[in-house]
Amino acid sequence: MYSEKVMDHFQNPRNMGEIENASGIGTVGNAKCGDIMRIYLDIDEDGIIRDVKFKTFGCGAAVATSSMATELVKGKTVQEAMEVTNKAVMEALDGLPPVKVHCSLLAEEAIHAALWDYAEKNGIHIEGLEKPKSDIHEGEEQEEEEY
Amino acid sequence: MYSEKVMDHFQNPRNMGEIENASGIGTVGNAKCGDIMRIYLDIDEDGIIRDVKFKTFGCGAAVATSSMATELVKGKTVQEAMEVTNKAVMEALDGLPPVKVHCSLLAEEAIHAALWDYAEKNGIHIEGLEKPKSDIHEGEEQEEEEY
Amino acid sequence: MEGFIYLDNAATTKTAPEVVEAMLPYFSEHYGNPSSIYSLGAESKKAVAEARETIAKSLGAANNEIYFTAGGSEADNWALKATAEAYASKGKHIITSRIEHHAVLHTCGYLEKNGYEVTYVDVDENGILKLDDLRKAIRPDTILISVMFANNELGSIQPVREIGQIAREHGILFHTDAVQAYGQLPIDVDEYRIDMLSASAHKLNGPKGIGFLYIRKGIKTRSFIHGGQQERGRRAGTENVPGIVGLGAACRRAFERMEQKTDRERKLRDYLIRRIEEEIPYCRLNGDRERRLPNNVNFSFRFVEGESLLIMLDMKGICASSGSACTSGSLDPSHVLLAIGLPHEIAHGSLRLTLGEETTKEELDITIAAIAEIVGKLREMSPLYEDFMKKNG
Amino acid sequence: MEGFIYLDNAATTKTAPEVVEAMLPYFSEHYGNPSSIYSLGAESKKAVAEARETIAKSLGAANNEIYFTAGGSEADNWALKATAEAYASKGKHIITSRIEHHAVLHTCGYLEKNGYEVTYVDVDENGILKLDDLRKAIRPDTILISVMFANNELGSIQPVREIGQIAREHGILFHTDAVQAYGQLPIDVDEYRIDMLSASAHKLNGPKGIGFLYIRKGIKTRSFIHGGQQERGRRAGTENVPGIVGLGAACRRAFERMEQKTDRERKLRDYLIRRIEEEIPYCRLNGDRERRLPNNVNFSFRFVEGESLLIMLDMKGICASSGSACTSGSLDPSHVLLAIGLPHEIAHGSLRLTLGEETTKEELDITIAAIAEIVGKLREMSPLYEDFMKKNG
Ligand SMILES: Cc1ncc(COP(=O)(O)O)c(C=O)c1O
Ligand SMILES: Cc1ncc(COP(=O)(O)O)c(C=O)c1O
Repeated sequence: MYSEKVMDHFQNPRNMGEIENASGIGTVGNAKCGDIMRIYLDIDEDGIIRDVKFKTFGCGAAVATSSMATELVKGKTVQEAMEVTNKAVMEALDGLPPVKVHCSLLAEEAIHAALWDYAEKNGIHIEGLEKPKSDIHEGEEQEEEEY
Repeated sequence: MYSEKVMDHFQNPRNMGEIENASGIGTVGNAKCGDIMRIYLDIDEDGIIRDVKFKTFGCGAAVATSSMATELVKGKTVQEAMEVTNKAVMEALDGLPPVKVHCSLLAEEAIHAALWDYAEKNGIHIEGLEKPKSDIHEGEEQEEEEY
Repeated sequence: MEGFIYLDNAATTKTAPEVVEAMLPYFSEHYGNPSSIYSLGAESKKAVAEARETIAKSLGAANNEIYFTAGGSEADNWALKATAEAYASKGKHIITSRIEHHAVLHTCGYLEKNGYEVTYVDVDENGILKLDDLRKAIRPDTILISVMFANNELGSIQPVREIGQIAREHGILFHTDAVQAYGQLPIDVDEYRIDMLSASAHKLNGPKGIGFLYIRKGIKTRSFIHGGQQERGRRAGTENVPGIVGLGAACRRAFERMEQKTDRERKLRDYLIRRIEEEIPYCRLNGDRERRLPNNVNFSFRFVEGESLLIMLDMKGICASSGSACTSGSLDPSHVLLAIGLPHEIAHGSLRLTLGEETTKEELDITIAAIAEIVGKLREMSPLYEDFMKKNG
Repeated sequence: MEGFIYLDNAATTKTAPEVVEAMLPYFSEHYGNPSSIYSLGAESKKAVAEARETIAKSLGAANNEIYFTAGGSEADNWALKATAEAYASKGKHIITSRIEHHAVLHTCGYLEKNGYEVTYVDVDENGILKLDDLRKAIRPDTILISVMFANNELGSIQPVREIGQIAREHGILFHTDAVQAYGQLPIDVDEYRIDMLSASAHKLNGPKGIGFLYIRKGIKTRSFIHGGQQERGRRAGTENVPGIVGLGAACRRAFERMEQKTDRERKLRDYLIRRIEEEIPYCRLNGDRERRLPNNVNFSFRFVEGESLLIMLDMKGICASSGSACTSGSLDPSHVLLAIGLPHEIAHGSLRLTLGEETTKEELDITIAAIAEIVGKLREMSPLYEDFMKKNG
């Protein structure tokens, strides 16, 4: 059901781990829904993401999107990182099954949450960044009524 | 679905044919229901059935019961022939499938109809013989309601 | 069973050995549940997807418009009951024909007991739906027209294009029971404006116990079998993977060779009809001579009863049928033969011979001789024939 | 697929080669329609009758109390809907459990939309029905109690004898979904006072797409699939003869070797449970330790999500499942795990391993090592584990 890219990132997740004294940490999702992502960012004075790590509790797609999202923001500026959308993550993974699209949203949201944390800690404003939602599980694609 | 006896009488019907100037002829059943039996009796002055023939339009069981019924009455007295019931015919054939029981009733009825004709022609009364019904297709075994 | 002649292909067909071959790996090797996540399940899933695609293509449909069922009867029940439920707020009137298979007729009977009204449109003496009567039957609360593609007893092919057109014009859904036609006639659901279509694998050299319902995208429907999420949540139950693979293989096979096969059968059919008409007196061809399934021959032989004829044919190793296979055991003559106006006693003497891909001319020659002999013998035995000959002979 | 370890026998089983062997002649050789009159049909009819007898005997039932269906889901749908219809005049209340298969639960949902009331009785923390709650749920208008024989996820065996007794005392019909239990546990319908019972062949090394519903004689019922006169007019559709023969063969086979097979599996099961409990921290056995199907093992591993675990096991060639095979693809954890009171995050980390007749101790040893490694790896990756260790480590 998963593309080869997804399977590769699931089997060999990039940037898995923690960063001590991270510039920003964001945790999104909830265990009730079966996935939680945490992103650690190490951002230097020039606003460049020097390092990024993730931890994820969730399905194969959740792990793979976390991994891919970290790859996509690594070395980027904060503003560039803001442009890493869930679509970009999905495309980079050669697509996701429809029921798993929410994982890519979660990855986008996790990056944003970590950036928010960084912004708050440093009292700066990041263009276009909103306070992260606590739960992004809404509006899943639904089959038509069943009975 | 049929016993070997039934198949034998169907394949090699005994006494099939007509009798010219028969002492009594009886025809029962109707084409609408898919079976008609006609019995010809040749009865001598002592009331003994010297010869009997049948013609039948109908299913395998209809042919076999006609054939067996003629066998059972042949050489009998009229009173003895009255005792050839549908049960006797069925037993002699090693049984019939439930949906085909009506054929044995038809055979009994055909004998009675031929006897009735003989009695009328000769102005005699046969103990226990009633005027034949014109249609004996009633009260077939039914499965319980279907919907 | 050696050396028998099988002429009952409308009842069921021999599963083609290649079809069985295609199914075999899915019993004991790739036996994974297609809904499971591991690779063993993925193989089953792929096989199911391929079969679905083959079938969709054969009808000009999309893959997700094909839903597997346990056969034609389930597909018919589903189509009618689910549509009735889903559209009850629009209306409760259904139109069908007098010559449908019992899977449609008895479902209609069930719906009638549950507050729906059903109009049964007549057919002409050849078993073809009367389109004018269909038009007249339409009401504002009509939600569904269900007319079979071709009849199982007479082989008569219905004016499906016209029915589809009429249904579309009135905004009424059109279901067709194509159990007999699918695999024998080319069908394009868009061209014929078919909204739902039932088919069954065992009529086209596929296995028994598997079929499908085509449901046009956008149509409101309901599940018939509730439970797991199989078939996009529409038809629950662990997928019958070998059956589905068999259906797909049978479908591919049937469509590849359709023209060649039906040409061949049409010729054999016409040969059989001609010789019976020439050689056996007091017979009548039932059904339309032209608009007829390539493999169907149906005759009534006067003064003769069908079951006797069948048993005697069987004793000569010839498998045939008298009316629908489903109704044997019942005493009434088939509703289809009565619908074309045959009197009961003639309807009782009907014989259906349905050819298959393995049928040969030699087999037909043997069959014709057998029928002639048996009909003669049974007429000798028939009081009806006696009466007729005394009057007219 | 070579060298994989199949531990998902509750989802579906490998069709035993002897079973396939038994089916084979009915595809291309004895392919006659059992309803037909000729000898070719008689052979199919006989094969169907023999399978029916085998099944009837296995349950202490009469032959004419067994009705073939396309599987467990159809049997469940039929039992519930037909009973609801037939007894609507007596009442419209049905009792079932919270841990039924979706084939029962979604059918109940459908009935609720159609004017019936359903009470869902709770289970205890081991997944065993609370009999007191069942008793309290009974009302004068209760027409049916439907409780499964054994649960498909937890393997928990329900107090069927007591339920049957309670139902009988109150003059209420008792249906049991025995899809998981049939062929694993001895079942006598009279002893357990079961009025209806569903089973499916593919759970006992038989083919997919065939099952049966037992209906006690004398119970009012209705057809679910209307049409031809098959199954004594109760279930229309040309009989799936190879499937029925396969079901019969699988049943005979399962009952012949039941004791020996289940003894063996029970031992392996307990070995697997013991080693996982000893070797993997933060795990929890779900389901009752004693009243449990001989082949079922179900664990929750904290801080770990089920799908990831399954995919990693699959990469090592191990087939397992997380909750019911039917619900994969859904995002909610299984209703069964929630019903026994597991918090969502723990329910998400559940793993079901169901053994089969070919499972070996060596396979289990490999599986245990794989689980230990994967659970370790996933915990390394888990923010939940990180938080937990920071707090408690
Ligand atoms: C308890 C239970 N009931 C019903 C079913 C449905 O059976 P089937 O998939 O054969 O329709 C299953 C298995 O999927 C089951 O485990
Ligand atoms: C026209 C028609 N419809 C429906 C059916 C039922 O199909 P099945 O027996 O596969 O359920 C048949 C055959 O029996 C048929 O000929």
